[in-house]
Amino acid sequence: MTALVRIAGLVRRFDVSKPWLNRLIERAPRQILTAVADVSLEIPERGVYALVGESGSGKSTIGKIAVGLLAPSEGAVEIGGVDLHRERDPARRTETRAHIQMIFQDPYASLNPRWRVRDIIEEPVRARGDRSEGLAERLLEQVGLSARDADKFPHEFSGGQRQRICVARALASEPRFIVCDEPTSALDVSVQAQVLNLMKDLQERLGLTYLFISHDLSVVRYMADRIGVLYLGRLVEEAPRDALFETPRHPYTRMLLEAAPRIDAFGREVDPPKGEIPDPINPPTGCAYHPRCPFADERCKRERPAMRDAGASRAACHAVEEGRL
Amino acid sequence: MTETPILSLRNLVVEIPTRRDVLRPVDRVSFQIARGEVLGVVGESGAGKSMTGTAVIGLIDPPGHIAGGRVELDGQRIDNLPAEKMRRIRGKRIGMVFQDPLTSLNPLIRIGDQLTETILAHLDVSEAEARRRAVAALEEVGIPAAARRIDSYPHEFSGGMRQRVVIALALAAEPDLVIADEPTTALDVSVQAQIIALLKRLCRERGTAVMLITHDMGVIAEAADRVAVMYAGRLAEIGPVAEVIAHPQHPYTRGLMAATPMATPPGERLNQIPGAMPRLDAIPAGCAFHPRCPVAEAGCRVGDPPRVEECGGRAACWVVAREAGLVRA
Amino acid sequence: MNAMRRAWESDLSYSFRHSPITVLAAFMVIVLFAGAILAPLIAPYSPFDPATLNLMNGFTPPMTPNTFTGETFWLGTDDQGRDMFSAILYGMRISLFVGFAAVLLALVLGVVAGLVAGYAGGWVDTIIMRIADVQLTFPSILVAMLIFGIAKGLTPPDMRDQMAIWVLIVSIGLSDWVQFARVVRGATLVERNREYVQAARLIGRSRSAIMFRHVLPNVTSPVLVIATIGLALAIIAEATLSFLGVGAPPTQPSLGTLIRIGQGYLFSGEWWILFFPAVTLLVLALSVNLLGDWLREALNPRLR
Amino acid sequence: MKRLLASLMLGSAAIAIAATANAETLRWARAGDSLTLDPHAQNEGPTHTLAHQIYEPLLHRDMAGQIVPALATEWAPTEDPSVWRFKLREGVTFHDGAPFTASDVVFSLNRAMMPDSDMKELLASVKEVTAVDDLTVDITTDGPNPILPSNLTNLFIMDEDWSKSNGVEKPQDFEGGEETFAVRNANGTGAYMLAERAPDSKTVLKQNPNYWGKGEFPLEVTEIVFTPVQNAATRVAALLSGEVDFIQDVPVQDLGRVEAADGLVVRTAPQNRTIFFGINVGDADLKSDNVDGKNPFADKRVREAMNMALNRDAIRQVVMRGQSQPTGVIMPPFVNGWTEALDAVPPTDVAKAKELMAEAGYGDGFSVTLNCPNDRYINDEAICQAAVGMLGQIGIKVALDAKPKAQHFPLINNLETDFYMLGWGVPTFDSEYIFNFLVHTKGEKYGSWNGTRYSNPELDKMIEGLASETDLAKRDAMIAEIWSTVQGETIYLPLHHQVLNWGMKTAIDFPVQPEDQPHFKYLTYAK
Amino acid sequence: MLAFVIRRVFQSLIVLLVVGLVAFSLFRFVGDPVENMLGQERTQQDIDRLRTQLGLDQPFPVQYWRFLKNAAEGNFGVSYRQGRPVTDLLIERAPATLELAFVSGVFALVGGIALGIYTAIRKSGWLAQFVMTASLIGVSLPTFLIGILLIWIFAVELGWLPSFGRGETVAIGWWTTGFLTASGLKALILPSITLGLYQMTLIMRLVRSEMLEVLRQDYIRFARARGLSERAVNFGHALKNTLVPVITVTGLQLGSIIAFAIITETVFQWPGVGLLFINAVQFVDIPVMAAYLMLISFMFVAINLIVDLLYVAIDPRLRVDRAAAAK
Repeated sequence: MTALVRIAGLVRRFDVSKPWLNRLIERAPRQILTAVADVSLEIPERGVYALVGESGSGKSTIGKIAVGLLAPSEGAVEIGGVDLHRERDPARRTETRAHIQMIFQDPYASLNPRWRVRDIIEEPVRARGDRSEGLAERLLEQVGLSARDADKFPHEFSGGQRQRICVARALASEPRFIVCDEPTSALDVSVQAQVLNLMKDLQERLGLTYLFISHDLSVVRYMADRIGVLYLGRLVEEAPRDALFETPRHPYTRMLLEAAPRIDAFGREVDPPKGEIPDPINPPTGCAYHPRCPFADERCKRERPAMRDAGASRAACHAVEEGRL
Repeated sequence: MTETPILSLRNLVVEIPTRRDVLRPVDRVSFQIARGEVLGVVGESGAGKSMTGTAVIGLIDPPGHIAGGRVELDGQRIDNLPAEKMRRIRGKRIGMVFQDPLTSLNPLIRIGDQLTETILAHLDVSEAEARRRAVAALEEVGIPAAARRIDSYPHEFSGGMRQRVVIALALAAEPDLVIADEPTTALDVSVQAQIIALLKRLCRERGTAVMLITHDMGVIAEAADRVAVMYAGRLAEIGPVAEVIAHPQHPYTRGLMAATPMATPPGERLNQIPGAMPRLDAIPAGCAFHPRCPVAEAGCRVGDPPRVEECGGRAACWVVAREAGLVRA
Repeated sequence: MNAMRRAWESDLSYSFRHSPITVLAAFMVIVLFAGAILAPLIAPYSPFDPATLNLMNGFTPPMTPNTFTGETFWLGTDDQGRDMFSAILYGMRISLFVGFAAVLLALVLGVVAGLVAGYAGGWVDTIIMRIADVQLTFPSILVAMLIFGIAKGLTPPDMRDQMAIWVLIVSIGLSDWVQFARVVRGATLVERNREYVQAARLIGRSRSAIMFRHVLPNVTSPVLVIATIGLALAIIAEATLSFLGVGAPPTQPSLGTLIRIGQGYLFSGEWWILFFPAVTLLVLALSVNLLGDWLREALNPRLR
Repeated sequence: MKRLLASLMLGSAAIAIAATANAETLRWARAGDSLTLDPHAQNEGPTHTLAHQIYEPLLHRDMAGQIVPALATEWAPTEDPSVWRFKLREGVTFHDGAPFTASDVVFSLNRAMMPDSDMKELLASVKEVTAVDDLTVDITTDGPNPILPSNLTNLFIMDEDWSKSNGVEKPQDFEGGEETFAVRNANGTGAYMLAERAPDSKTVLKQNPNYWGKGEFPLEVTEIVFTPVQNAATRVAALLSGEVDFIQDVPVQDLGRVEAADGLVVRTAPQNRTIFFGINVGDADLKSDNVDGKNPFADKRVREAMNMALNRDAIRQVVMRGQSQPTGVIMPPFVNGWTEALDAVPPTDVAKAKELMAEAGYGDGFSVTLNCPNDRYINDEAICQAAVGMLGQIGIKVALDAKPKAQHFPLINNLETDFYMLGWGVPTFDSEYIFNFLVHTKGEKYGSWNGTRYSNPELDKMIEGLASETDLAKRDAMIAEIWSTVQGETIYLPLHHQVLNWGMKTAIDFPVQPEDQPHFKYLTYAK
Repeated sequence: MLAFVIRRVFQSLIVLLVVGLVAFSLFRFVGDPVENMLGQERTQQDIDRLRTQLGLDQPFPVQYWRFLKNAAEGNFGVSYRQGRPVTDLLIERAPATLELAFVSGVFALVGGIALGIYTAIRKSGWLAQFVMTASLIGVSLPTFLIGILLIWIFAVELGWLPSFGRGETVAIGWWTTGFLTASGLKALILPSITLGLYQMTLIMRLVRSEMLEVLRQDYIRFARARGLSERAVNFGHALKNTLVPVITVTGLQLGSIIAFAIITETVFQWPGVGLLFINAVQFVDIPVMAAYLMLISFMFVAINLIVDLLYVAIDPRLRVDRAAAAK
């Protein structure tokens, strides 16, 4: 299988410094928030790659860079061999852009409330100047809505239905690659199931490639083939689905799996994880997870671990490498 | 055997009159919470779980109001108390924790002042004593260096720490009952685990009962003793948490469990319940769930389903009742 | 038919129908607007044509025959023998024209500035908002006096009467754009981070397409509210400027000019010269303000 | 609400009277303040009014407008007709106690002739001022000047020593923005002494205990509080509410109200000022009209038609509320040269005017702009508006451009208007003053306010001759001849003589002075 | 904090510079001062002499530069009309306007906030509804008409209050005050109401809507849930949060009070800078007009600076050391 999406050495920094005058007077240094640090991954054609992590882990930033909404500070994202940020040929850019779509978290904010559903769905096609008759109706039926809904406004739909419309819009330009940024986290369980099933069906039927971003391990487990775990902008572990859930390598992955509530663990008394996510502007030295890690030693404080193969997985952890874990 | 439950709802009805008709976000809900018990109230958005909690503490925004039934706290009816008496119960006997720790605290007031004002509002102590207790309360919820941090403003805390402060505030006057309305929804997984653990520990130590409102079955499974499932303002099913989750009776609970990815083995399709929760102005007649129910019968469309007690104490469903031989079809 | 039923049943229509004072205000606005627009058809006299005036009709009290000419006027006449009723209709025409045009100018300027500032951000935003700050330093009255000064210096004397109206429009419009710009900028800042805008960016829509096709329709509610209240403000500003003598010329009096003329007769017993234009102005501004107030409440999603 | 107000109104008059203050203090208000206390820095009415209370000229116009002795007791030309001799009053002292002598007069008149003085034009003919003795002064003019005394009525005498010790030997350079001691302080011989002064807001004068005129004048007012109140309605309100006792300019429409108010009275008298329209008769083409290549005003028939179209009586009746004297000449009745025949009001005849217009080839009319002040004369803008309507009836479409005097007058001076309103007062009470400014061809020394572009060299020669004509009879004949030409040519459209309206407490007995100059030393209270 | 102040001061200076340019350059178009200053008997030499004297014959940039330089030294030249240094005039007139603005401001602020709180707390009470509707009349009547009506009722018809001027004033150094005499205080009433009424209605409506907004916030619900009394909730919690946004707008409003004093001072013959300005406009007294505009801008900018600092003092969130991070 060839990789459709290739992310290599991706870094994204945000300057969150105070204005220069404050820095001048208060002698405060520049403050740089590194949202994404040296992330590399590949998504094969027709694959579903999931990124999981808590808030501030940089997963959404990677998604936005992948679709071209944000520029990378370093590194590159290639989709079908084209890097949107470096490609000079406008025709290839336009073509590549048409192959990329995104589904957002909030089904209420992602549809323009003043537009009719037809216009929303057909916009990607019309914007390119292509004809779009009947497209909205066809897509609406494909995502399980009625063709008559094309003339309604978004506020006439429930959250689940809106997310279906978002899916329909994403499909309008016949994309190959869709970034799904927490597509169901705003939905109720019963509706979430509908949308997840739909997305999975479409992925299989249309041969789509997904980058699936979520904080919910159970959703990721349902959707993904391969999962990357992010902590403070870095990939700490990457593994095929079953390997990750059955034999998690990195202590952070273990903690996540342990802390997540379980439906069968009635009255379980867990020892809650220690600490909270550190300030991403001043991340800890060495392994960023070391202050919370029960296995951390001096080396972890000093030296940042690199990604290494560990069984079917890859993990960035000295303890795993040293076999302490 | 029957000790007076700390909280008892009987046929509680909340109505919101609108210009078109009267909405019923809570419709004839009855349940009890024993002293020290954790009752999980679960349901999807619009199920009426938050409104039930708000009704108990008497803070429904007008024009909404309790239109029927009664709320009893430790055997004493409280839904009809005058405003001032109800105020004294809030905070003192019933505490409340809201979903978003960011917006629950007044951003312009030091957390110490928010704590002491709460203590002074309910306990007859000096200001110095109130402050001492405030520090103790912060220490108890695990705020490091509480004596120093007490003069900080809310924005100087992280989300998890803020929710700890909120819990300290809710428990400041040692209430008998805490209503926790989605206390961890806005938090990360690791912090959620901390907060749930904290809440459980504190309430157990004080014998405080908890009404834990959430949409997360996992949280319920781990934290609650009993669980009440709500749908469209009505109680669908109630029972010990292990039984309800492992052997749901009501078709809605069953569907819900089957739709939860956590409960579905990898690679299997999620079960889906067709449609969505009805809006308050369009609740179907008969059993509110019948249009989405896979086992609905003609009768479900007509009459209100039997009450939980009439169906063997678990689910409010015609089919369940019939199968159990409690009613005839 | 269906659309009409839907409109009738909409929240807006409902809150309108159930606020008697708003209905009354709307009724007054319609009556006054109609009076102004149809002035040439309704008005019994043509007050802007001095050749038709008979000075001897001056100061005729309402409904009382003039002592010299024996003519009777509903609302009396002013110092030039102008029929007050006709003068008010025509004056309102000018006031409303100035008001609408000024608001339109402020709206176009402010909305564009606000959209650009909010959407572009960065130094463009800084410059536009600094200009807005400078503008705020000059209250509308000072701005108007300044613009009047320039206009007087730049236009030939015989053009000044025709210019006066446009100068009023420009000066009121210029001093009111900041309101629109601020609100639209604020709304744009919210909207531009919404995911539908990101979705539009994703498919490569241009900045202007996103600003005007996507963002603009979503900031119309606050703009509508400000425009309504701005109309009332513009009408009052016109009156104030005319009172200070830098407004509509006395040969083509607006409501404000009529009041300026009338206030000279406050103590002299010719109360109708002040009273009727003042009441008309009050009712007009009040009705528009009431509508604006209602719109603000009705369109505010947080208040629903 | 209405009933409430009605009952309030009933009660109000009584309260107003109850609020009356100490009768010896006169609270006086008018629209504008004095511009400076330096008596030679500004030649302007309100400035002189205040100065007249503090300073005195050699001779002045009393409340009837008659020239009466002030600091001079006698004056007459000497054998040399170019020298006038003035006998000064004995025993007069300045407010600071210094005695008044001839040297003060010499000093003051010389001061008034300095370049920075605004009064120098009035003394343009003066060659020399000499002190003959302590109480006698000779003024030598550049050739005989029969009307010299009338030029001296506003020339105030300052104390030489006071001026020198305070460094105000020269008049304030007003235009240059100089601030001198004399601007805010005053030391005159007048009946009132300056006690307090805040420009544009409040000035307090106290009676001079050592005034020479004690016994000669009533001097019943012991203190004067002067407040400029610009807004007419506020000014009237202040009078009605009893906050002031005397206002100098009652708007004509409020005369009735003031008159009707208990305890208030309006006193009225014709003013030495005539209001008229000027028209551009001289240019070949007008800028502001719609006629190409021609000047319709150059046609006398058009001017006559316009003169006939103006209904002066209607303006008097309605706009001026009867408070004007319609006229056919641009000269107030006080002026030497005035006759009843000249003053006769031209008949209003729209039909005939239309005929004349048709004859002149303007049967379909034409359009033109009328420039008008809106803050200078009584109801100036309303008069212009009325005229616009009247001229409209004979087909002349007039666009009215009304603006403050500060922007109106330059249009006339710079010949930027073809049709304008102007009012002219004649402080010398002589026709020559009118001819010099309004009739003579516009040039360096003459005709500076002649905006009509009218130029008649013969007439100019006659006007220039008036200054040195000592034979008064012959001079009067010349004046009459010039008037007949002016009237015949209809270069001005006269409207009316203004009428002064002073509003005051009924208890105040005070006639109206034709130059609008109240001298409060004459004021008496009814017992 | 210091950086914040420096930045605001710097921005204020730019604003003042621009205002200076506008003020100075625009007024050159209004009439010709020379024409107004010379009487009816003047010659061409007089005109030329005066033009040179006033520097009006110099090119525009030179005049502006000179103006700026002088303005920086507090020297705005000499009034064409009064022949006195403009600075003296302004200093002499400023107390009247500032006292009027102060009383109006207090009236607007106290009245506006009190009524705003009342109408927000008693949202559906009839009195609150009445006040809300009545307040619309306040914003629908032009200021000059209010002033005239007040004079008519309270001065002319009732004779209770003076119709113009400041009454007796007492000089304390160069400052003259009307606060120390009965007539001075009486004279303040009508103009203050006239000037403050509009601002009061605006502030009231603003306070009301902000308060209603705040009362909907979670922390208010949480405060209620903790059993705090209504009083503590409304005044201890809601009011403080309401005032934060109100302060900004109020600052702008109070700034414009000084400017809107023009109308009130005209109607009431109040001897302040507004009246000075109107007189200056009529006489095309450029130095006074330019100085007035600079003064207004300066006060406006100063008030806003104070408001910004106040804002920081009230809202601890703005005192954070770190700039708000991007999530």
